[in-house]
Amino acid sequence: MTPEEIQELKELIGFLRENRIGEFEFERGDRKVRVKFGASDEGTAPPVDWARMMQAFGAAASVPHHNPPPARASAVENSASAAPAAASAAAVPSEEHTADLHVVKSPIVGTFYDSPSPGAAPFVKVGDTVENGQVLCIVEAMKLMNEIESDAGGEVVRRLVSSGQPVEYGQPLFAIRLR
Amino acid sequence: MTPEEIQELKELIGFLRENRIGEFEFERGDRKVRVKFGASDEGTAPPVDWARMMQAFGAAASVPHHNPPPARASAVENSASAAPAAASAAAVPSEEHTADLHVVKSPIVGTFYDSPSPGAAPFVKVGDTVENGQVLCIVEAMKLMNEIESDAGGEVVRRLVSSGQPVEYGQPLFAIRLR
Amino acid sequence: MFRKLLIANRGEIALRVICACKELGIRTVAVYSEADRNSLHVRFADEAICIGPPRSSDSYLNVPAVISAAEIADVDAIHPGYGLLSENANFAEVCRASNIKFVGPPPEVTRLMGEKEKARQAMKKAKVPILPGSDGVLQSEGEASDWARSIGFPVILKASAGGGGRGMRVIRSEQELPQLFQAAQTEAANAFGNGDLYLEKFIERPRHIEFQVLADEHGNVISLGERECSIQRRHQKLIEEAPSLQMMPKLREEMGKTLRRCLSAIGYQNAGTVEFLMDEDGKLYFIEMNTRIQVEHPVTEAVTGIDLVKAQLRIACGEPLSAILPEPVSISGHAIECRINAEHPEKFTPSAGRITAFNVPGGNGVRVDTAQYAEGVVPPYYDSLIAKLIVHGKDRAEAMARMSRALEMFVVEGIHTTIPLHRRILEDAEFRQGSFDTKFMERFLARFSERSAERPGESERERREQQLAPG
Amino acid sequence: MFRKLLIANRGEIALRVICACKELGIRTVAVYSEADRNSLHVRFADEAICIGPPRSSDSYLNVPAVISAAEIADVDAIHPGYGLLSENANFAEVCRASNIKFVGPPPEVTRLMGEKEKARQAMKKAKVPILPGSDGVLQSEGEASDWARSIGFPVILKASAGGGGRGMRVIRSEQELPQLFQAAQTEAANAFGNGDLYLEKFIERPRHIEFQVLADEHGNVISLGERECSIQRRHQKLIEEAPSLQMMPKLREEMGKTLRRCLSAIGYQNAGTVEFLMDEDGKLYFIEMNTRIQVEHPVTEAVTGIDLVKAQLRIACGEPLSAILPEPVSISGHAIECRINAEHPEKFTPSAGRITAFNVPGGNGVRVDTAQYAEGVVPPYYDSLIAKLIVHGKDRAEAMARMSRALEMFVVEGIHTTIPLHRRILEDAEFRQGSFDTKFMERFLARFSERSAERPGESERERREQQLAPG
Repeated sequence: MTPEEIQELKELIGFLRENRIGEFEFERGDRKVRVKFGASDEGTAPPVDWARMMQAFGAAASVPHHNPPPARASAVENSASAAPAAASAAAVPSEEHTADLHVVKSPIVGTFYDSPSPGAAPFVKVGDTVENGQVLCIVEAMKLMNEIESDAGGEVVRRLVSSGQPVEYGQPLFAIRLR
Repeated sequence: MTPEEIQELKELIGFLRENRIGEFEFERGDRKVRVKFGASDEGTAPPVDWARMMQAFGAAASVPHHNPPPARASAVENSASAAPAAASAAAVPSEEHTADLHVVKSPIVGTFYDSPSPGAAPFVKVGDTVENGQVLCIVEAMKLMNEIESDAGGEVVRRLVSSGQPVEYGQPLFAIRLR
Repeated sequence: MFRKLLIANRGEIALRVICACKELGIRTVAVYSEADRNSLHVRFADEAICIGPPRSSDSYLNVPAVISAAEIADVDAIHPGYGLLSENANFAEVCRASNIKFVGPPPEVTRLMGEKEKARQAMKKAKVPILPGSDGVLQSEGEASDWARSIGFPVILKASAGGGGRGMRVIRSEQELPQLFQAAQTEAANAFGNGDLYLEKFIERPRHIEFQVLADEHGNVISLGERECSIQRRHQKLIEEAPSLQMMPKLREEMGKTLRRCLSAIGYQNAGTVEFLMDEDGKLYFIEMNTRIQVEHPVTEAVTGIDLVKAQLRIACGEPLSAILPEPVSISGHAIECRINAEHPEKFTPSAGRITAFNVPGGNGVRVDTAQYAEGVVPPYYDSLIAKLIVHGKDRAEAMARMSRALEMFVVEGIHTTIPLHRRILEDAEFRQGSFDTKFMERFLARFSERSAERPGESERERREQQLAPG
Repeated sequence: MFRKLLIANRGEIALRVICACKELGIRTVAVYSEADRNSLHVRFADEAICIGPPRSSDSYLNVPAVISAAEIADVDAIHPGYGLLSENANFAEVCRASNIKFVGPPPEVTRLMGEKEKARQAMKKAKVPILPGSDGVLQSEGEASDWARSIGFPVILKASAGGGGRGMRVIRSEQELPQLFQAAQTEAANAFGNGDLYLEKFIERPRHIEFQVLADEHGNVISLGERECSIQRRHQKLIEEAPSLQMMPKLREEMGKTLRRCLSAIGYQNAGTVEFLMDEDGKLYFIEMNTRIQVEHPVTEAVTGIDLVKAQLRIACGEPLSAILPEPVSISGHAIECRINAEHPEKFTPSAGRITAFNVPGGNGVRVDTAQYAEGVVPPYYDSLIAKLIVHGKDRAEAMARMSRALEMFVVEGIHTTIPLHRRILEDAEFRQGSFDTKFMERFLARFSERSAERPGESERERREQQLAPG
């Protein structure tokens, strides 16, 4: 382990102790950490700040299944036209503070449309404020137009697919800054 | 393990103890560390016996190529009679302090004999003091009797194969405590 | 040939179809659930689309999701593999309505074969032998006696409402009949509130024999011989072979002609398997037809040299059998397949998890079909088949020796597999002799528990060996 | 059959022999150097003995160490594999003296075939065609002219003392001869201080064709047809096929008869390979004989269904060919082998090291012979062959399609391999057409560097793809 890693580990363990974690496992790529604390040392257990912890450790962990496996990246590259842009998950704005961002994902496979009909105004634009339950877009599947509602309220900060683009199950569609 | 690694490990363990970790695993690439502390010792922590620990960790490290791969163990098990006891490396006295022990290995494949002829007195016995270059045994290969000389001087503390037993290249024959 | 094809399946069969497509120059589209994101079928397809969460019902069995994926990927055809949607006539109909070629028979034929009694009658009409029995419910002991005499003893009485063995009686002679009829009727009435009985020929030691067929879209049908699938546990096949030791060339040829006539009349298309029971005298009785590629198709591929999945694709493209199989089919050598399941080899409990080491055997006459790999994960949501190990030898003795050494060299760590079970079966005298039947596994497992009781250390050692084996 | 056998080799061929032994019920003893302690041949043999440090000369080529290992392990026989001690007649003699059966021909025959000129004369005597040439040094321009006329143009003049192309002249007609003879003589004299010349038939575009033979210990010999091995770089074969597109059944049969007669006369025993050059007219000329199993033996196994290594062992046990090959040999389908070397696919520099991911292709018609695995190490001490990928298809087109998809699915990480090179060769129009010769790789590599110069990004992308590929 490098000195930096040891430092990280110390911080992690301090954090785990503070939060009275009993066991902890973390894995990313070829790095794995597993910690199990000894039998209870008495004292009160403050609530765990899971959100902070997840942020510390896991940009990846927050939307883990949108990281295409390495091979998919090249497969998509080979077939950029027709394949749904599975790799577009990478477009989730990682440089922004993602903690208060909510990602609306496609619940079905199909074709994404941003407006109710060709030429009509889009359901929502970046900068709009949307309510929980408000229609954000349409995903067409088997000739059916499925309205996709927002599952959170807030400001639309990013639209992640373009109109007419195929989307797969779970593909991020919008990033919304929670109120 | 390198001295640096040992130092790192010491620090790690101290830190884990301080924090009353019960179990710890860390893995990166082909490096793995797993630590599990014994049943809770409330109270003072006796100093860790590093020498002992190194032995536990590093019997393998000291003569790495004599650890048969796992499968060999079963192969040897299946064929205890004829196969040279590759597993006999395990017989290197791990409970003793190996730091000042020198292992004389067989430079050739063949059959080990402890004496110049059947019924004769053995070349050396456990407890004897031997000189560098002194004949320790014979390894017969292709009907030729090859005298094996000691490549160190000291006290013979262990004979690791029995007379008439087949030995492979590099197989430990004697352990000698260096003067 | 198709330009682009979607594989509506996962695991080894999805990869098998991808291999066939690559060899035919067809672009491939994989679909996958969230649990299969790192699967090899996703890895090796040209494109891949996530269609839903892990549960099959929400992903691989979700017809709108699969069709929608096919539409956005703009494919010409869908290969359903086996299981999942492969025998779902509605799915085949939706494919047709969506103008996507379904690689399989028309939905009408799938539907017919899916209704067991209709299928039986269709086969009977075409003179395919079916298990003789009473036409529906027996009105009296006398009628039972008449049927039994015409069918020949032994026969078995079964409760129409029944199941679980209650109301069932094997009758071995005319004299036994009156008493056993009464007993069965009473038992059925007590158990199910309905004493109706029917009667069938009883086969003491049946073998499971099935015929592989190919039918093009121009009315031509060919049989590629049989597979022996009697090594089953709870109706799950464990080991399959081709050819069957019990099959005489004359019977094989006759059955080929019969199936050809029958399936042509039914309008069958694409690959299919006709399953039979074989009685102690070597007579065959139709059970059912599977209207898809089978798990065990590689043993037929090994002994005939025909690539069945490529044949499926070419048939679905409209090619005639005469172009696909220009030469007469001949059976050469002997092939055996072991299904390697992620299960405990003695308790048969599923063993999902991460595979830490995966070393497949290779060399002469050995084929492995798998979508698993070192660091791969066996998800708990799907069936437990992780690999098929197929060997081909000049005769059964060579095939068995080859299978034994291949099993010995197949290393899987991190999960339990049935490899140790297969190794023991391959050492079993009854299996080696080849004169087994569908009750084999019951006898084998009984023998094994006896042996384990005698030598309690053994299975422990085997288990340890398996764990020790390095990658 | 032998009770116990020692394999005096390493890598894939050691594992290949172990597989054959396991299938025949022979116990196996591996020998290994310290560098191979974790090798699969050590892992899968019943016993294993370390015989020396990494360098071959101190371990695998150390005759006393190997024999001593055989003695302490008490084996009946030694299989030498290929390379290493396999064509060392002294080793075979020591085996005989030690009362251990050497699986191969008697040392006398190995020695005869090892002396190229003697082998040529033995073959010539038995009417096997050899490359025609002058009997020794040409005394004059006139003698050269006489020989050239009798052999037929073109011919090539070579310096007796020579090498490196100096003193060499291709002569295409009688008229050219006087001038070129003088030029060659002067050049040879200047270069080597010796102007002696000899003359041989010149083949512009030779193919490398070899015949696989088996001979028992009772004087029976059989030819199993030919292999096409023209895809070579610096005399190292890269891709082998069977059958050769250039071989007419009539010539194959004739050669079979000739070899049978010839090898029977010589007293040949066990497996062997007779190598020929084929000229543009399809005529064959003997080059040399390899008195051992070849790297590329699996392509013959694929098209004949005969297990050559098992045949070797049975022959060495004294079995007659009539028992080993009860049925007439026939060639079915087409097989291709790619040698996967641990080398940079463009620079051909060896690439030793730890393999981090290793996923072998499987499925229909694919065979992999390898002793490598994930986390295995390619030591720098030995040859760079890490795997042989063999495919079998109903014809060459199917075999090529299968090879392409298998190469695509063969994932090796951590070291460089020739997989990307093979993929490119499989896409090459000249290769696909099949009308190549031993100069193919020169032309191919020239074409490739031209293309790379035009599109400099390409090889970079390929390299990146290879690195990206996951396990």
